[in-house]
Amino acid sequence: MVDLLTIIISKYNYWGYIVLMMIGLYAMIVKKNLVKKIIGMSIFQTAIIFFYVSIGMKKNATIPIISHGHDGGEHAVHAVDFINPLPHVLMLTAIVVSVATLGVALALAIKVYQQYNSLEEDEIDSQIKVK
Amino acid sequence: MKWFGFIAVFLCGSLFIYGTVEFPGWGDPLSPTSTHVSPYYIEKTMEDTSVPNIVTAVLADYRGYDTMFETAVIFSAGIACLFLLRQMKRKKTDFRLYRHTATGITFRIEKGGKLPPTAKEFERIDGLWTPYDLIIKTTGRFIIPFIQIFALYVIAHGHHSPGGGFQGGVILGASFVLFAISHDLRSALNRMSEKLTAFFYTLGVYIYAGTGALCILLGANFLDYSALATILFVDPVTARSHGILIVEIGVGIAVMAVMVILYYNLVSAGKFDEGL
Amino acid sequence: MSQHFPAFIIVIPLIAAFFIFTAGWLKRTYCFYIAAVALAISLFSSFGLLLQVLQNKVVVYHFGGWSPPWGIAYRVDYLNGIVLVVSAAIAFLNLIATKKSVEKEFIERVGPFYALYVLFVTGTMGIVVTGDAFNLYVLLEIASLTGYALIGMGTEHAALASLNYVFMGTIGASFYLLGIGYLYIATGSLNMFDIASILPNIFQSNVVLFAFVICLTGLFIKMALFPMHTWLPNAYTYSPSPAISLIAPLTTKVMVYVMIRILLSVFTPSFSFKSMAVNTSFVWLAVIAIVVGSILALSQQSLKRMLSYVMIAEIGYMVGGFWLANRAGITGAILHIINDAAMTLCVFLVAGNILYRVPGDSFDNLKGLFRKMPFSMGAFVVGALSIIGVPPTCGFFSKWYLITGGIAAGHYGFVAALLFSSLVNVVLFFRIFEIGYFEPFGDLHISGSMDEEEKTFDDAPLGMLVPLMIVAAGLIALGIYTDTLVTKVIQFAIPGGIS
Amino acid sequence: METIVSIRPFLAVLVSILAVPLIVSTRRTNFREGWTFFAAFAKFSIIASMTPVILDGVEIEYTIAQVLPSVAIKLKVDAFGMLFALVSSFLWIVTSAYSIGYMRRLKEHSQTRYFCYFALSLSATIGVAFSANLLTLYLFYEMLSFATYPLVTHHQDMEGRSSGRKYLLFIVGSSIGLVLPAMLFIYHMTGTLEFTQQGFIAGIVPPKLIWILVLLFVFGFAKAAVMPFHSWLPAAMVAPTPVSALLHAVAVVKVGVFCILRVLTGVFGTQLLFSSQMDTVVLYLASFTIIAASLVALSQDSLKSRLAYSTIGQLSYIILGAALLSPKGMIGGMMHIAMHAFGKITLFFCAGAIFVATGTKNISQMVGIGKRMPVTLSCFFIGSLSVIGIPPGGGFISKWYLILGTLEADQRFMLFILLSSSLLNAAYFLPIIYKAFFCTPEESLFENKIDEAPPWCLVPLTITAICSIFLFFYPEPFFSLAKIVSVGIFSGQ
Repeated sequence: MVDLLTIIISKYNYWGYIVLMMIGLYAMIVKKNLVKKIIGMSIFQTAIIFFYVSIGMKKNATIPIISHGHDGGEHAVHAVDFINPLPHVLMLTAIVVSVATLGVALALAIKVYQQYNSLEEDEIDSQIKVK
Repeated sequence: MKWFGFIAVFLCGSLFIYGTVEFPGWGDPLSPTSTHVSPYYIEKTMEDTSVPNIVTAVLADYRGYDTMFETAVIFSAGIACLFLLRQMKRKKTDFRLYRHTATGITFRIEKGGKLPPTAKEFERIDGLWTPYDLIIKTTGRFIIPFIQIFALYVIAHGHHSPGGGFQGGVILGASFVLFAISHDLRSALNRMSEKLTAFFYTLGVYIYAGTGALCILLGANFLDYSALATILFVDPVTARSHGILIVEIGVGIAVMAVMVILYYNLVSAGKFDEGL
Repeated sequence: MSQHFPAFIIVIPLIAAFFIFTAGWLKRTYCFYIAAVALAISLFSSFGLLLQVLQNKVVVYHFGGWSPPWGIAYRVDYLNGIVLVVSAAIAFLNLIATKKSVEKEFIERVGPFYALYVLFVTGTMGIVVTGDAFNLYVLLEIASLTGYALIGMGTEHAALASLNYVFMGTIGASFYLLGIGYLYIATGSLNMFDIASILPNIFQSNVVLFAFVICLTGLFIKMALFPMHTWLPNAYTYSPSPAISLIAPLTTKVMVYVMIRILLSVFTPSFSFKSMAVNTSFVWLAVIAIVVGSILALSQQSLKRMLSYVMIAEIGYMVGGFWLANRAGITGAILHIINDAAMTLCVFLVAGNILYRVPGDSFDNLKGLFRKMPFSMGAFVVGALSIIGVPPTCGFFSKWYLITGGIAAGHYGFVAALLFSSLVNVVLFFRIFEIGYFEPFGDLHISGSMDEEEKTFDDAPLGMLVPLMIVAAGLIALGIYTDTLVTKVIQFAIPGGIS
Repeated sequence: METIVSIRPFLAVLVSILAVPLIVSTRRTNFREGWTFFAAFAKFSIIASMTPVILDGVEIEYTIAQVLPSVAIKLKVDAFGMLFALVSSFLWIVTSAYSIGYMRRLKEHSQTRYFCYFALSLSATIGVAFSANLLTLYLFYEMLSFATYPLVTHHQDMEGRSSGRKYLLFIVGSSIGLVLPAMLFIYHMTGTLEFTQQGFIAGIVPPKLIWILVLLFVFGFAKAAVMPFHSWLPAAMVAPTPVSALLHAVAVVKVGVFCILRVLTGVFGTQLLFSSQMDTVVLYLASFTIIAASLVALSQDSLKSRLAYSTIGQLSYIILGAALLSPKGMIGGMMHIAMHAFGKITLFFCAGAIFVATGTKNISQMVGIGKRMPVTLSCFFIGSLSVIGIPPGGGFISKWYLILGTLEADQRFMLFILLSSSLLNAAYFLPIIYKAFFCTPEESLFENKIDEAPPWCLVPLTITAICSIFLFFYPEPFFSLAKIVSVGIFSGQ
């Protein structure tokens, strides 16, 4: 029991991302509205971004900006004092990617709407079947 | 379907949670992530690039190649939207609407009709046109310069504080979007036309990829900014710092322009006429 | 300059994409030529790289001058060297072959189209050449995004199909990203070969297992392995023909390459193939994919849709061959990546040619095509024979390796599935031949004089036919040079431990 | 065995492929057919030029491409391949001439396509004859299947379509479904596919599997039309008669038989067949086919169908000859390839000539036709004699050796089969001729006036008929070739 508790305490960040990711996945699987699906997709991607960012966390460390950088490097820099910069870098990229995907998805959704006058999958399906 | 989806997602989630059991604890300084590659960045960045903001240094230099493709991603998203939505041929309507700027009176001119001689006092509007809201318009005008200044600061100060090309670019883009929202799309297009936007976002990526290509021409590997030292007349480390700045500016321009073009396209469904 | 080839392959098309986009606003006719020059340089560089690889085994290129694992490095070895050449060649040939059709379908969007085209190629080639797991994700997204856009401009329900592709593709790519995240947690590194050097110490870790499963799931979705294939048929059916003859040969095949790369180079065979039970169940999955793909293909009524289902079956070939976990099987899988890419290009180019002349690609529209478009259909026959697996076309030889792999592994289900699929392919393609050849029925003895034959001749323009003929000839050449390919390149691409 | 490397076999294969673009690009019909003749003569002379070498007991090899680690696409000319290649390339010349008469007279459409695919089929046939290994054999076998499809379905009507389907289903289905796995399995077990004199799988493949493999090959090469894989052949008779004549009496079906013989001797080896008792199984399969096909032929009214069923039966003679595993039987089988080819092609030519001249396909409507077309029907008689095996038909020699073979192998039952089949052959051929010539004027359906088919048809069929008789008196070089084969195979015993 105590073990379980320590696991939960030390890993709740991952649990958070999993819950978020599953919400996104649920929306993508179950929802019939295309925009809701797109929202789900966005949540899904954001969850992964959270996951990465939380990997970068380091206890008792500060943001990865060397504040005394202007001194010309007189003070030694210790890795333990700064959190891991790499996940942040990666996630900047991932954020951009998710924005780009979102943009394209929305553009497609607009095209779909122009074509079928609807964003509900059921209605679109029935239109396709009629044709 | 709902229940099936829920059960599937629940099972998947529990599996994932089970998977976290062997993860290192949150913020564990001894985890592999904190001990393998990242310490090098933290300890060497100042030496290598003299950029205090490690994230910026890693973003634009160590993993600069990723970032170039990040720009390319946003560039392709811009083109993709344009490609998908932009309607090149506009339907010509039988009438045009004009509004007298001073009085706010709207005219409807049938096909073949001509404007009164004092044409400069009129502006063309759409069927869905709504008058500007004075408060929003003024507030927008008031805020936008500050946003833009801040954006430029964020781009330029990315070396020393949180910020950089992406963040600054997005903020800069937001200022144009705000302008388009507070006024209307047509006046935004007057300020920042589609071609200008396209020019900007190609310029942005040109700057980035061009810098990289320049490095090849100067005899180093692609994106090895230290090669720029010979033409910037500084030592290689400072050259890296300058190189990072150059590409960050490129990124900023590109991101700004893509944000604007995405907005233009999405909001008017590619017609570029009315919008929000 | 030759040391910069790895950069050229990717960067030249990338920069060209920007130029093309600019040219789209200034003078539209330039777009094509810029794209052609860029892809030609890319093709040339990849050839150069392959030659370098044949000499030095591995070519490494450090971007920004930073050595891995700190910077991003491209690493070209036998495996991706050959895939690279094939992808570059396909992209180039397809560009030339579809010029007319692009002019017809996207009169006003030539600039954006070619920009997206070249960016897609950039992304795909980048995926093949990169040695950094995260960089692969970014490039994957470039390839996917441009792919969504290109498909979305198609006919009928293209936008909806493309949107569904966006959903599935994003889930797939995100799973891959998540898997890389798990690997990053376990190892702290993103470079594939650095990860591979750390992993053996922590093989028993749960995290690595999860990374493995998640990565693989993501890749399976991306490569449309049954039952994650649902996005593919619609997306490929409705997409514009010049785009699909690029996307269909490259996307799924490159994803299979990624799977092979990740499993062989990152997880290493000793982890990937450690349990026979897992291998066998993956092969069974592939068997189901082959059988279901083939059967579903039988029930289709339009050419492109049928070909999409055939492709789903072909994915099964490669995945199954790889998971046979023996030398013949993996050789077959790698060979089939190359061959299938070429075959798919051939048949989809023909579909494009047909759509250039005929209003639709449903079977009703194919009547009398042998008379009308003999050259295109001739190439189609070669492509079809290759897909069926008739010597000396290349499809036969990869099938040969796959089946010998299956026999060697004692997996007769896979062997049976391959034979079954070949037979189904005979039915599929000869049904089309029959329609093109026999219908419309009429008394040819009375009406069929020589003059009339010439009158109905209406094949695609020469600019579309010549590249198609090159591709068709390439299918046979690939078949005849199979052994050279295997002994000079592919056998070195497989790690030594696999017998 | 001495071997020399020469490009000649490859040229022999290639020459008709190279003729295809020439045929396609030529607009004038005379030139187009000129090219066909040119290719046919070139092919025959290349092949004939190799004959003396082969008769000296030398083999000619040529490797086209190395495609798999230990298997190449490779040609090798030996006596057996030579025998088959000589027959088919010579008959191509004759058939080309016949085709011109037939196609022009009937004003068939798409003649260019017809001549192209004919040339392609011949390339494939010669390729099969000269294959040095199983892979090459398979390659040309499939090439032949696909090249003959447009010929079978030449009329492009509903009937052609359904026959085409049946044709492909049997031929391609069995080759992919049965031969390919068997071949792959052998490759997996032995790592080679090269034909040898005594077979190469003895001792490597477990005896139980030999059973399955032999059956896979015998049925898989469905072109040999071993029952129950025979029904494509009658269906394929919708093709124009020259196609039926050359392909479905000589090239295609003989390719099937040739493949079976080649595999039985070159892959399994006579020793292995004998020790695993597979020879008996094949013998009974063949004898069943012989009797059943002859019985069915009796009931056919369409002349071409009757000939088709006759062919099915005669093909199994060849298989039977090989399966006797005796030197004389082998000679008989090999000789029958040549003898039956000349006899049967004459019969088909006659059937075509009758159709061209009168439009009649059915036997019941041929009463009294001998008075109208005496030359054709005389040739038909000669062809029948050869196929039945009555002197002076060439078929007598091959049947003679087959019978000697049964005695040598001590297979009395097979002797009985052969004899009774000959009786059946006589029963389904001779009445046709009898009714054609000897009927009362009232019964006759034709006027008593000579009106033969055009000379382009008539001359070729006369040539083949004369050859048929000629071969009885002078069976060289086929006899020597068959003997070399037989000696090569049985010298080890």
